[in-house]
Order: sequence, then structure tokens, then C-alpha cells
Amino acid sequence: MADIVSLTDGVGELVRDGDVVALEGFTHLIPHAAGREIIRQGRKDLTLVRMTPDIVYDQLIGAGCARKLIFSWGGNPGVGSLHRFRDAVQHAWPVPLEIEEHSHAGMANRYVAGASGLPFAVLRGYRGTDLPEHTATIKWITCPFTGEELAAVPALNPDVSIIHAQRADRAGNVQMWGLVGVQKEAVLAAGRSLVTVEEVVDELEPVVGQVVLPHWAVTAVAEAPRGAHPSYAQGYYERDNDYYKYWDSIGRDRETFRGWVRDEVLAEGSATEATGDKEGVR
Amino acid sequence: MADIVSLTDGVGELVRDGDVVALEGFTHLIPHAAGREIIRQGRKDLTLVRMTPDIVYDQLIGAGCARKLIFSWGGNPGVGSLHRFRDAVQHAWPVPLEIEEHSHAGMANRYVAGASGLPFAVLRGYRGTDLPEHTATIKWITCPFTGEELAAVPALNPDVSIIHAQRADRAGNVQMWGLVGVQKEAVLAAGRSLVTVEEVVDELEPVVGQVVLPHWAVTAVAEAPRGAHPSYAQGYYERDNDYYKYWDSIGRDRETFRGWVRDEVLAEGSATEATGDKEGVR
Amino acid sequence: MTPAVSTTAASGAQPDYTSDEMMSIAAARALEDGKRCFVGIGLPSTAANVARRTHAPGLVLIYESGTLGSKPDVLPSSIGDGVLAETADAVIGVPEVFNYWLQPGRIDVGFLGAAQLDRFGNINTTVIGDDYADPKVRLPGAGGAPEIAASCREVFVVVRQSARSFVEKVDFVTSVGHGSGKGDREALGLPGAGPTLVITDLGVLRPDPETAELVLTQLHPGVAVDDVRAATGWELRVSDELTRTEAPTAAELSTLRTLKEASQ
Amino acid sequence: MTPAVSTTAASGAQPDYTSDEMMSIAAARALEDGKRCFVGIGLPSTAANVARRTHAPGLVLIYESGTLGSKPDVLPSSIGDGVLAETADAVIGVPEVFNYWLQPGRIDVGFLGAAQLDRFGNINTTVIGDDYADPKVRLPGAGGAPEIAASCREVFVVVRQSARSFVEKVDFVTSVGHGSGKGDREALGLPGAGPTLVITDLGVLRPDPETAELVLTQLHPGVAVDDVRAATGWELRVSDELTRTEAPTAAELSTLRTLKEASQ
Repeated sequence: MADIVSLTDGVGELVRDGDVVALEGFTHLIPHAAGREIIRQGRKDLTLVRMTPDIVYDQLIGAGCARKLIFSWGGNPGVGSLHRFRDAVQHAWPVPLEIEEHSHAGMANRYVAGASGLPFAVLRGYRGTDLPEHTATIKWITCPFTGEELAAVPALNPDVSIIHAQRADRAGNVQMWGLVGVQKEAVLAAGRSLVTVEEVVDELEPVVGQVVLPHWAVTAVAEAPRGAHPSYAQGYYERDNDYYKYWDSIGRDRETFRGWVRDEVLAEGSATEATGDKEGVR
Repeated sequence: MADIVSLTDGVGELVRDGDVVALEGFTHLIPHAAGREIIRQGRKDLTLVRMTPDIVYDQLIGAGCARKLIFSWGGNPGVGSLHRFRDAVQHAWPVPLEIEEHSHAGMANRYVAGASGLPFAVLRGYRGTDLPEHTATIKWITCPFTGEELAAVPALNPDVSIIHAQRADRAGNVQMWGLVGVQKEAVLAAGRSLVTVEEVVDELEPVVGQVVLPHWAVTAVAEAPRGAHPSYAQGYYERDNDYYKYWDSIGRDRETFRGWVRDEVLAEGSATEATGDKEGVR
Repeated sequence: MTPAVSTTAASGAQPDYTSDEMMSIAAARALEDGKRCFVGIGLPSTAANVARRTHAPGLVLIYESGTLGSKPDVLPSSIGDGVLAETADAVIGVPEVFNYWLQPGRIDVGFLGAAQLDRFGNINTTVIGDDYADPKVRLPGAGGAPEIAASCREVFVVVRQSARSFVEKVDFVTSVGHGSGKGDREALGLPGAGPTLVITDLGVLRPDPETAELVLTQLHPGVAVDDVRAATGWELRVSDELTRTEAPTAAELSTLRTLKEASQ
Repeated sequence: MTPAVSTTAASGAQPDYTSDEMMSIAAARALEDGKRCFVGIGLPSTAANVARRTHAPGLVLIYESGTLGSKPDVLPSSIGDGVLAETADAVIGVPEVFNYWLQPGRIDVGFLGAAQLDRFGNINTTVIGDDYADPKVRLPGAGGAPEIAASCREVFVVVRQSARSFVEKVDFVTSVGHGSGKGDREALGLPGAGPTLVITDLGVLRPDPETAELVLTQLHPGVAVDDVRAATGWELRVSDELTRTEAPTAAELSTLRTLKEASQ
């Protein structure tokens, strides 16, 4: 049975300094509220894993939470670059950032292997590219039947995976729909998992396209309304495309970014504490 | 765009003597009407592939259509043995039947590899069992990262896969729901595919739990109402448990079985021709 | 060896239940509330559904046909009945059942039947006879069992006991129990604990903690040790702490019979 | 070499469309009706959606976020917009997109952008500069591109042309075009044909059938060969059969602009 907890407690108990942490959500249902909570709790030395480290990881990287990033595409979708990510890679600011770089197909299969309890996955990938030269977690394997050589990538098994979903019931069964990305795999691959949801309800009405994670496959659930903003939660709110553009102006400059952390992330935490809001987010 | 054809034409054009043929459907949506049509058309030397060769393959084997069976569980679910299958294995009647035997996990992964365009799949399986000694398509492979040894099985890529689904639209988009087994994988792994459906409709209303196969991933669609009987089609009709018991009395004896082929399979074909029913089945 | 209970049949009175009913109810009792149970059809499914309706309402039933958390109101007559999908928390494809849910060790109990079972709990459901290519009896085959037996945290076997089915060594190892004894599973790299409980129509056997040999640890009411010995194809050892199964309660029997009737 | 068209700019008159619009429309025209197209965000998505609304209503759009057959009524501003899922024939998980749909070669056209593109159509979206560990510019990385470039039956690249982006040799091969020339893809075992078309804001380049070197085969209206040469970082060859792109029709322009406005 998954515990129903506050976002503060969920992150506090499940995310530890030095952990390998995956926040997943492919454009849709990105766990932004949880990302800000990690910044507020001052986590350090995280190895962050994510196929598309968009602005949620730009924020964590800029705030100095990460020592390493495992990823396949790091940009601000539809806008341009991730300036905090670039600054960390190019100038080690605020701390050096080691990177481990894959393709989407490789990352997706690494999660699949992790969710499947296998040590590695096989794919037709990377052949002829410069990625294997720089990424030690790409090797080659020979088919025992045909002799063909294929790429192999090791399983991803994060210490903790965090995703956002539309709903959970009071037992902690989680329901999401729309684009579901690699969230199921990320949760099943992880040692612990935290699912933030738009709302906890008495009963999960079936929805076309739903993916349901049973309560016994999830460690904790925290209510976090609008917890995917500025990304979106299908059936709840739309993607805030303006915020992605706005982020470009915040992330571009170190001081502006620091101001954002102070004024929007830390202040969000104080506001929450002051009002005793158990969800921990607006 | 999938062609909409009659069952007779679909089987006639897509299933050829000597083919590797998969009929899939895990308890639910078993393509029985297509199986009977293969018997009527007198196909020979087929390599039949199916995780659970239940009575649909007992019929094809008894009718002498098969020279080989690739499978993981051959029984009459909830009833007992498959007598035609046993007779073929134990007494080579009506023709010898070669077998290639796996576990469900192995078969499922062989389809997954086939659907994925990979030559093999990796699983934690078979270890310590007597299966690898008798099944040449089980080998071992070493993880290039951990050194661990795991089982490897080659991809299944049938010449033709046949499944039954609830509905298709006029473009040939296929919709099924309920237990969906390995049908998607079987179709995607195959060179050609035939989907029999309860009905062809103008528009596919979304259904919770649906799996949709786009028209461009399917070769042909044939309307075959009650085409899964005696198995079931969720939303259309229930499993005919009595028929499974009844089958035990038919399959048990060679002459009774021959009578069934003559009276129920061939007669069904004549009735269809006589009435010009384009669906080809009752 | 001082058995803790009388080793002869307790009473000559005819019980008001069958030995199959005792077996199903003993198996049901073994399932703890809240556990995740991978259910084969037949005896295991009956037992799991009785458990869910008696002491274990939170038992999570997983069927290889692709359902997580099925709550059937009648006994399914196949592992793929519609009622299993309609009442499930989640319906998934068959590859996902095996790859995402079984293989990584998420299932507490694998509940299996057997055609032949040996002294170390190895299971045969493939062929009877020494020659695989020319078997005396061709059985259905492996199905999900080899990987259920490998990956579930523990395995319960439910099987009717006879000298024909309980053999010194199975003709074919379809699913590994304890191999040739203690330590074999670890050596093979099988993650689960293997068969920890074998529930028959006569009693219950458990692996000896030292040797992994199946030992009689429990007798159903009215059954004598000699009855079990006679129905065992190897020299059966009896536990020092042999216990006697409590007879089915009226509630258990009525639940079992209601389920069975509803599924006719 | 006798170019089939005038190699200088056709006219001094100011066109009523931008070079980016010409590029999008030229790219849209290249997409045949009924093809399955794996669409990246930005220029490829714009072009694919214009095609679907003009000559190719049966174009099947596949986005790596997990949609097969999306029919968005506005231009998605990311590859994972809700409108893509809501209008799709099927919504699937990301692993399935890559494993079941892309990898086996089911997709006709992979539609990619590039930060750097070289003479043999190799694509760099990883780093600018010689030192991967200490790059001049860190780019977003691979995303789906390496396997799109490997597995689609053919690849169209849409990219603005400049001497900075069109280089002799890319700093980093993120996605293989034609490697170091004809035959390299076969030697590497890459199943698709690779880049068959590079559509820029100046014209169109195609691989030479003999050498796989990208050659200018088509000029957009108002563009001279020397303009393209100046925007190419290698000694650009021009096809003997150079053609001139037809200017955008009013219908094409209006479709493109309506789409773009609706997505503001």
C-alpha cells in the first residue's frame, strides 16, 4: 500500500543526498512541484536521470543539486537552450556537472531493462555515431543465433523515481492518461518511488488510454495540484508555453536565476509552511 | 491501408503451404473462424506458432495442416488434454509433428523481439530446467556490463499472423480491448497479417483499455462475427465453457474428430458458399 | 522422532467435506492478506479466491493472461476469463506480465500445480517417460511455470498426492524447485526461495531447512502418516513437529462451495 | 556542367514570402500522401502539418512522444502537446515508439533538423568544438535522431543554410548520414537509405548517387548558386540538372500562415 504523504515529507523521506534520482514525464506530466521541493530541501550530489532534461533539470542543475546528469536531450522544447545546463557543462557553475549521454532509444531501453529486472537491454542503435566513444555505458553484443552485433546499454535503476500523474485513490493506486512516456518504467525500475498527483480521489473512474500503477508498486503518493506546471496535465490544464519562453530569460543569467530560486522557490516553501498547506505546493 | 476482404480470400491470399503461421489470442479473442478456414482450404506443412495451442490448434493439427508446432502450453484450459496434439506427438497421427517448446516468458519475448526488429531477446528464464537440452532455440548470453549469464531466445517472425479483434473501421484500423495478450506483437512481428473482427464500423468509438493497430500495420481485415467462438470477445459474447468440455469428446477419438471436420468445418464452408455470405462464417 | 500429533487417523467419522475441499481450504489459509499472488488456473485459483473472501480480502491476484489485482465474483474457468479483466486494477499485455511484474521479483507467492513433483520440489508438466522425443504421456508443457518458480519470492504447490505423482525424481524438470538439494537455487542464480509449501489432499509438506528435501509437516484431519507414505514415491520423512490441519470451518466450506457453484 | 536553370537570382522583385516559408513549403511538398513520417519538432513539424493540409491528407504523423497518426488542428509547440495525443489513432509509451515502430523500419520518412550538417549528410546536435569534454557550445544532444537516421527508410533534413552550419566535417557525429561516403551505411549495417533530401532556406541538396556527397539540385526562387556556395562550408557541387523551386502558391502560404497563427 502506497503511503499518502505531503510533498515535503515525500521528498524529505525518499530523496537523499548522493542519490540517483529520475524525474520523468515526456513533455506531459513533468513533476515540477517535486523538482522545486528538492531545491528547497537543498539536496546535493544527485545523479539526475531524465530523457529530456528540460527546464525542470535546468532548475535543479542551476541550484547546485546535481553532480551528474544521465540524459538524451537537454533543451528547452520549442524555445532553445538550457542555459543553466550549458553553464554547468561549459563553466562548471555552480558545481561541475558530469554527463552521461545517450539517445532516446537507449535511455528508454535502459529504463525498460531496469523495470524488467534485467542488467542490460539490446537495441539497434548508436552504430556509426560518436556517442560510444564518449559514453562508457554503450557496448556491443553479439546475437547468439545470427552472429549480428547490436548495441547494449545497462539497466537504469534509480534510487528513487518521481513522476506526476492525474489522480490516485486513497489506497495509492495511481492513474495517468494522455502521453505516458516512460513513467511506468521509471517507477518500476526504481528502488523507491514518489508520485505527485493532481488530486487524491475516492474512486478512479476508468479513462480511455489510462495507465494504472497498483498501490503496491508505488512507495508514496503526494497531492500536488498543478504540480506539473509549466508542463501540463491532460484533463486538468494546458501547457504554459509562455512560461517556457519566460524561462529563457530567467535561466540565461546567473543572478536572475538566483533571484528566481529565492523569490519563487524558497518563497513558495515559506508560504506553504505559513499556511500549513499539507500539499506543500500552491 | 489494410484491405477489407472476406475471410475466404484473406486466408486464401495470405496463408500459404509451408508457412510459419501464428494464430494468437490469450484465452480471449482466439481466431477460431480463421482456423477453420485454414482447414477448409487444406493448407499443409504449416509451422504453427502459438503460446497456448488450445483447441484451435488441436483442430489444425488433427486436420493434418501442421508439420511443426512452436508453443509454450498445449492443453484444453480448464478441461484437460489436447487429444489431437497428443496423438500427433505420441503416434504421428495424421502426420508427424515436430515440436519446439518454450515457456510463456520465452515465447512472449520471442514475439517482442520479432516486433522490435531485433534478432533475439534476453530474459531470466529456463535456468536449471530441462528445456534448453531439448530446445535448440534457447541459448545463453553474457551481460557485457555485469558478466551475468542470461537466457537468449531468437525472434519469432511468422510469415503470417492472424488475430481476432472486436472492431475495425473501413480504413482497416483495428481496435481490441480486454485481455490483449501478445496480439499486437504477433502482428508486428509478421511479414503479413490478417485480422478477423466482430464488425467493421464507420468509426471506432474509444474504449477503456483499447489497443489500436493502425491500418498501415495490418495487411488485411475480414469480418467474422462470432469468429472467436468458443473463446470470447469482450463486449460481444462470453466464453462458451461448455464447448471446451464438448471438445474433449470430439478430440478424444480420431473418427469422431474426422466427423467433426466433415460435418462442422467443411459444411460451414459449403453453407457459406451457398448463401454467398461474404463474411464466410456464421 | 516424536510427532506432535497422533499419526493415525483421528476418527472414523465421515467428515462433511472432501479431501479436495480440505486441500483448497488449506491452500487458501496459507495466503496472507495483502500478498501479491501469481495464480495458475484450477486448484490455485480456487484457493486464492477462497482466501480473498475469507481472511485475506487484500490479497492481490495476478493472472498471466494480463491482469493485476483481479477481484472475480465467480471462479474463473480459465486464466483468461473476461471477469478477470473487468475486475482488475490494471489490464496489461502478456509480455509485460512476465517482464515488468514477474521477472523482477515483485510477486510474493507463485501458486502452481504439478503433474509430477519430486523429493526436492521440482515440477514436471512436460512429459511422462524417459524419452522426451517419444513420451509415454505428453503433458501441456511449461506455460508460465518455469519463470514463476524462479522469480516469485516463494512458491506454493497445490497438488493431489499419489505415489505416481510424488516421485523420487521427475522425468523432466519443467520448473525448478530445490534442484538436487539445498544451495542449488543460489548456485543457479534463481532469486526466489522456491517451493516453501506443498499442499496436497492429504497434508502439507515443507522443505527441510538443512537439506531442502520435502518433509511432511502437517496432516489433514482423518489422514494417517502411513496414508501419506503410501502416496509418496520416495521414503518420506516426517517432521518432529508434525501438526494436524484444523478441519474446514463452516464459513470456509460455504465460501468454497458458493464459489464453485457460481462458476458451474 | 550546364545547369538547367539560370544560376543567378531570377528577379529583383521582393517576394511576398520569407525564405523560411519557402523552406517549410518545399519540405512539405517533399512528403508524399500516405507516407508514415517521424516528425521532429520545429521546422519538420511545421512542414509535415502543411503537407497534411494541402496535398497529403493521408500523411501519417508519428511523434516520439508516443503518438501514431496525430492530426493536430494547430501547430504543436512541443513534440508532446496534448493535441497530438487527443487526435492520434493510437497513443503508446515512449519505449514502444522506438522499439516496435521505429526500429523495425516501419517508418517511411524521418524528418530531422540539425545544428551542423556535413558534406555527407552527417548530423551534429551534440557539441560545437573539437573537445567533447570542453565544448565551445553544448547543444541539446541526440534525442531520437541517431535511431531515426538509422532506421527510417529515408531521411529528410530541414535546416537553415550557412557556412557555419554546413561544414566539411561535423564536430561530432550524432546521427549518421552517409558516413564518409557511398557504401558506408551498408558497411555499418544501417537499414535505411539515410538522408535523401536536404531542404534549406536557399534550395535543396541531394546525395550524389555515385559518391553520396550532398549536391545542390534545386534553387529556391530568387536565390543564386553563388548565394548557396557562400552559405556552404565545403566546395559545393551543383547538379547538372539543377531545377528551380516553384514559388509558394497562395494556398500553401495561407495554410502555413494559418497554422502558425493558430499556434501563437
